[in-house]
Amino acid sequence: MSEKISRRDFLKLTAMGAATTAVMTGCGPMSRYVVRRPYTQMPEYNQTGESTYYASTCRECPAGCGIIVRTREGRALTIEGNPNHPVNRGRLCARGLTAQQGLYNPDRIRAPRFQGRSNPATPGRDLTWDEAVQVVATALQKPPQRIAFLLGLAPDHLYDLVSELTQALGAPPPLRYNALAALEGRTTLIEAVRRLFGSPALPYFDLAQAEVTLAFGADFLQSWLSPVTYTRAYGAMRQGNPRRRGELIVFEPRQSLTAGNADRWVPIVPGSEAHVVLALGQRVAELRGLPVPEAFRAVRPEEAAQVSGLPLEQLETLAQTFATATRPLALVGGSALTQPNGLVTAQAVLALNALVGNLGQPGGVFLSAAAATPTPLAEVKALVERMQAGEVDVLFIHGVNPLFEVPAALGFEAALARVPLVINFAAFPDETALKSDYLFPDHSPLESFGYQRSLAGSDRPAWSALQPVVVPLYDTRATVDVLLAAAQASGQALLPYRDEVDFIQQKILPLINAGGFYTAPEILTFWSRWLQHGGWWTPAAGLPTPTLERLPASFGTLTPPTPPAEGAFYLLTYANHLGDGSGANRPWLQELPDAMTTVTWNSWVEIHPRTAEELGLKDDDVVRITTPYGSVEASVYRYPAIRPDTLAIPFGQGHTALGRWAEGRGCNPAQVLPAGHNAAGDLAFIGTTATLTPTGRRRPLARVESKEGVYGEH
Amino acid sequence: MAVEAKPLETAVPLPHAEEDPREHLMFDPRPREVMNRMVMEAMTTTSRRYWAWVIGLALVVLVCLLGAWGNMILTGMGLAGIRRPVFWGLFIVTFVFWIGISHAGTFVSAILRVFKAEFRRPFTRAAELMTTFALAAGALYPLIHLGRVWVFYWLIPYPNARWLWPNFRSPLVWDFLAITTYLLSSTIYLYLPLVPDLAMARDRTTGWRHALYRLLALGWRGTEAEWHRLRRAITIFAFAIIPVMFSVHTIVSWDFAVGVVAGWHSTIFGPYFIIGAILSGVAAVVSILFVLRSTMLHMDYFIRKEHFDALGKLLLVFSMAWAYFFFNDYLLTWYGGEEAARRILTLHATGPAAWVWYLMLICNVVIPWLTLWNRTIRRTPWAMFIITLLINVGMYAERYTIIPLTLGHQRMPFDWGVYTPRPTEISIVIGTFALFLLLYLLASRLIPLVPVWEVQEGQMAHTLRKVGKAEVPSVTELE
Amino acid sequence: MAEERPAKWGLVVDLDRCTGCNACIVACALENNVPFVGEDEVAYGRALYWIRTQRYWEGEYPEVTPTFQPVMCQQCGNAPCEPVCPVYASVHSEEEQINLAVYNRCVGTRYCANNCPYFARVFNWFDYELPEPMRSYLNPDVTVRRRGVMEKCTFCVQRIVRGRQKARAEGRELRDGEVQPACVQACPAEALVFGDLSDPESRVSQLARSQRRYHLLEALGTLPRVTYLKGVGNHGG
Amino acid sequence: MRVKKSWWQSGGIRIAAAFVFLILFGGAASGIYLSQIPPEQPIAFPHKTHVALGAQCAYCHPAADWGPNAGLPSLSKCWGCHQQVQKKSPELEKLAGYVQRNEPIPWVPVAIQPDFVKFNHQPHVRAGIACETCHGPVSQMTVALPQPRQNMGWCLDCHQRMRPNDFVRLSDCATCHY
Repeated sequence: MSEKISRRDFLKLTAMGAATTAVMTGCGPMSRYVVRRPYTQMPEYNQTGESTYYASTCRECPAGCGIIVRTREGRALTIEGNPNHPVNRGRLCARGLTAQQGLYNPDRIRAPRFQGRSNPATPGRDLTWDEAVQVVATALQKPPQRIAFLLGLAPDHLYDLVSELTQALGAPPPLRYNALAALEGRTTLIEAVRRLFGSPALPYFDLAQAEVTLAFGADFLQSWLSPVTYTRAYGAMRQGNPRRRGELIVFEPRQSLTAGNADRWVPIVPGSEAHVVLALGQRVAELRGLPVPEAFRAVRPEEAAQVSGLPLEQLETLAQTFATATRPLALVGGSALTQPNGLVTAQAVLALNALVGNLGQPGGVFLSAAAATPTPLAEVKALVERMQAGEVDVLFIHGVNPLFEVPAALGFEAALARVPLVINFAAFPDETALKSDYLFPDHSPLESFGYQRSLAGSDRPAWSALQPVVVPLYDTRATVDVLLAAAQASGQALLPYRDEVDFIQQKILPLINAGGFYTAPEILTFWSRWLQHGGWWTPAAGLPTPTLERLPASFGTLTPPTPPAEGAFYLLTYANHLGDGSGANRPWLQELPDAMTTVTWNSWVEIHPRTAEELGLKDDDVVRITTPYGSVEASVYRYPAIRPDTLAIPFGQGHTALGRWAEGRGCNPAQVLPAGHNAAGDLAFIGTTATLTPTGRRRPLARVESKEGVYGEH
Repeated sequence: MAVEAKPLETAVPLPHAEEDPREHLMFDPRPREVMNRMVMEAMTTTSRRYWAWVIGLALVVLVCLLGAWGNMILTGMGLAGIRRPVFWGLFIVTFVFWIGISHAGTFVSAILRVFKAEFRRPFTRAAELMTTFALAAGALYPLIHLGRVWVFYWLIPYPNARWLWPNFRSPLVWDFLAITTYLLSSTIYLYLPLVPDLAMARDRTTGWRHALYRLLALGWRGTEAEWHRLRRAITIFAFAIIPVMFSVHTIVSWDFAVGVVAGWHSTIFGPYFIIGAILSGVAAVVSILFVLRSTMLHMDYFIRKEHFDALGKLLLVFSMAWAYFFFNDYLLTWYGGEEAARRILTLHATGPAAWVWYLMLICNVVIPWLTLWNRTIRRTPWAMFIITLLINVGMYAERYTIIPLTLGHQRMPFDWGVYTPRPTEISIVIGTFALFLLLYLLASRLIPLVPVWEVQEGQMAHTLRKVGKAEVPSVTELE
Repeated sequence: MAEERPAKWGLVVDLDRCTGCNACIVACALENNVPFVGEDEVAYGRALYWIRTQRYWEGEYPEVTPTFQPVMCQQCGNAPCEPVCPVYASVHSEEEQINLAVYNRCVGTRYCANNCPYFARVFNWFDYELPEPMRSYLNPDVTVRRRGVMEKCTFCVQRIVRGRQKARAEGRELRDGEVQPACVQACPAEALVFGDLSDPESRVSQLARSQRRYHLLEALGTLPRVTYLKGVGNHGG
Repeated sequence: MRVKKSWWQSGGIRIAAAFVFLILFGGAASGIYLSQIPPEQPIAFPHKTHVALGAQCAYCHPAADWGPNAGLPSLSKCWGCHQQVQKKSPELEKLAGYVQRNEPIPWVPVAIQPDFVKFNHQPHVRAGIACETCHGPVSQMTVALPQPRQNMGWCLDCHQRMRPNDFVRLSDCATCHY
């Protein structure tokens, strides 16, 4: 914790004996009385028996929803949405609601630690933070080109600091990787926006006011960009529009939660999205009486119909629906982007929006206020190659678990072993942490300061603030503080910040006069309001309007998907409520039934019932899924809403570390994903084919639904 | 003793035309003292095998019942296989089963007494003992199945510091009251006819037995006035206990029938349960009589083929009555056409656990109907033993069908669930069977199992009279 | 102090908005100290969800679509669970017009659960211990139930009571929307709306008069306080 | 003739029975007694003295005015007065010790309700109920003493007597249990 804070005696509290001590009816003297330890000094904001609420930002996924944490006597109780926050307006998803199970997780790393990684015989030992800072300081003195930082998508303030640090050192800029972003093809989308509209920002789609929406692969109700924002918008689209109930049509090989809620689900061949969009674009332009842009002519409608398996008549109906709609909108993400044609699809969908003229219109497309900075897989691949080649002396890891999230085919594990010094700031003993030399645990998000400024779901310029809601439980320290202390200890005047809070205050200083819904004469007052409101944003909605100067003549080369060989299937993976898998150690997320299958606590492989019947597979039969890159085992779930030539495995399970609730459950599809990438450098796994072998074993899935009641089977 | 001669009525079991009337107990009198000694011998003789059984059963009770139950209290009801939505399982099934069995004593003893069925005489006590012990075993279940048995006393209406009373709208409270009433009255009803026999035993024993019987015999001397009062008391109780008996199983059936559960919500459940209870009770009496006859001294004198024969006929009648009510219940539910209820009927007959349903029908209807019409089978004790055991298996299956198999498939198919009994509850069920047998075994050596005075009274009333050359059985009605 | 009007709390579930994302389940569980039970117990139907989303399928591939319906205690006006409880642990609150689950009175006959046509009730099969320091997040406003006790959705009665006490302390009536159960508060699609049905102007009353309204198992005459609004068209229901 | 005594009339048996009875009875009695004695407190806080000096209850337990728990005073509140009023006493030295170590005082509240009773001070204080009504004559106590028989009937009795017209609400289970 930063010095400034301890001086102010911030949140100096001792928990009053667990309020939930069971005092039983008519029990003897032993259980009758409990010891209570009152505060030594009552904080002025605290009222005994009343909850204290802190505004902060959710870090369970990169969306950056505003939260309000209810605390009582120094304990974080429940997480509620921040009703004023522009991203989520008081609403939250299942992941954000379980944040306190991360804070109070019994498996957290409780102190800085050295692990004998290279030699298993060397016992690990706990360190003091002084030693830890010294280790980091020494590491920072390595040749700058041989230092590498690998960060997650949250928090942004750490990324900003590390960017400044690497710049000051002359080291390569930090990489940011997150499986969620990789699975939804976020860099592809950003790259498409850059190519068409000139700035590398994430688009913001005004779904709430759209009247006919085509979604290509974007599972915006569960994982895409900012699920709470878009779920809220979905509700408004359905019932909040006084003119009509919005219509949603989803193109996906496997029915996601979004497609499940759509009016129409179009199960097209994986990899054929670009063909469909281009063909649709041609017809839409024709129907709207516009000249068909050159780029849309790359494919003939018949060809698109043939490649995608979507009959021409249907294509025509869809084009008519879209072209005649008052407020049409097209979204793209996920399986439509993470494929060789991904960049074409992304550009074509954005251009389709431009075609119907919804750029900057209500129910149309906008650009996010802040630049988004995820790193494409290609750069991670480059890092792996450098590591493999012994060009990296020290690797800093924060907020990402590459051994779990990065496709195993990339060879991260082998490369990691070749890095002499790996320093991991993980809060949990995840797979990567166990293979690191040093663990310098960061605070849990609910104990941290920080900010998120890349808010894909915000309809206005906004920064979202993080603040500690409880005193850190363990001997952990903010990574920013560790880096700043190390930078000072290394003797070079690298960064002009005293500590984390000072750094954040300096970063938000420009916001004082940026037209937010509050302002202040000086930074301390501004700071207190920043913490009070959980961030800063403008009073009125408003985002940059993308401008399309000129469409390129071509969106890129188009490769039609190759049908799987006899006995092979397309393989998909997707993020459900477990997201990138870092939530797998929250027991309530594990206990939460998957929205589509109602399975809990495990992985499954979705197979169309017809296919399963042909293969003689029953529910709960364990099958082995093999791709050229590896194989995994999972129980069969006969899923009625998937293409018969496709298999799907949810992402997020299959941990070999990460504590008692995550370990040894299910399988990790990253083990079977290819390391290939598309033109934007993003992971391209759609089109991967896999074979399926029954193992002869059965492992019943813990499903909440009654198989008999829902599917009529005994 | 006032005796009035009356011609024989057809209601009295007539000796079969071809057989010697002396095969009948009532026409095969022995001197009073001989008979007393026979009963005393039966009661006081214990073999090594007897003690092995007692010790074995006691161990089973200790481990399977008390051990498993204690463990379940400390750990939680989850040790039983019950789950959402099947919140009641084997415990309630066995509860209903025992309460059903407990109808035997009252039926055999009170109803047959009221209707003056003479064949009842030698085994009324055996049946009454069954009633009491089955109730004792059954009454454990409402406790066993409580999630928090340590606060069971909240079910008892008594003024308390919480200002709270039980909810008299709840059938469980009716249950509680009905079962306690029945337990109390059936115990008294067991005890009253026992008094003269206890006095008989008192006069023929020494030591602790003497002390015990002296205490229990309440100073019975056998004066005319005492007999008079005893007879009146027994008659009053015999009449009074019949409605109690009917009420008990009706109320047990209301536990189910008043609910909204599809398949339970049936107005015919009251009589349906009563008939089922009597069927299983009478069947259990036959089973027990067979065991008594083949293990206890002199019992083959008291319990004869004629008794199996008579009870067999009763069983056939009740099996038919049960089938009638079953059909009634089934038809009305099916005809009512409520989707959920119909689905349950289909499921019972075709679901994965349909074998339980067929087992019920085979044991309760097919087997009795195919066998019990036959006199030879009725008069073969071991055959009757097997048939009656099967009838009780069938009745157990009936309760299993009604409870877990119905609960698992209610109105929301998403939440259906299949119940599988788990070791703990099976062990507890076995434990209560052992408890019942243990109590019975102990009681068989503690109290005269045959109501000697009733048999003697009957034998006095039955005589063979010579009419011309033929000997004609006749009976005098005792006042 | 103004004389208080007893409320008639009601919930509206707009199935056209509901996406089936299940955020309500987690919000509810963590507000109400609902324990998690682990894989084997969930598989055996012993999860303690107070609210769960019933997902059925409609149609055949490729026109197949799931239907989502969150089901929680319907807080029946004429509740089948109430008369059968022998100890008044399942009892109607005259004040709030909801069905209470009085944990400390429950003896665990589970009769109420059998008799609930909505399967809204769950049972504590065991004591579900939380490892340290996880107990720290337990909500002190809600009793932690021990083994052998039934529990169910209470419309977050602790929030209702606290809201009322707060309003009373300030000498005013409760405002519409001031009290929200955890599920309503979290619902990202704003499919859940909670409020006082006895106030014809409240948002929940207005929605409950919608033409799309229906009640679950209406024919049983349980008078649920939860109103569902049908999904529109063939889909999204 | 000498009448043979039964086994249950023998002296040994009777004495043994008496012992069993005594042990059970004694156990029950001492259990009841033990559950009624006040627990040991870290500091023998003299409520008597403080009340006599004119301290109001709400000075140290102010939360009763606004919330469910009356609360225990923080160490700084105790020390706020006692660093001025330095009377030598062994109990005050204990307090000074806690202050020096900056360690919370492990008080053992005696007026507690079980976990499933959600008592709220605020409405009671607002209704003008004096603290002594429930907490007993604190002005005559050193450490606070548990008040016996504060059970549900006691709550209901008071609710019925004080607010007969509002008894439906005040006897609603959800008033105290959720």
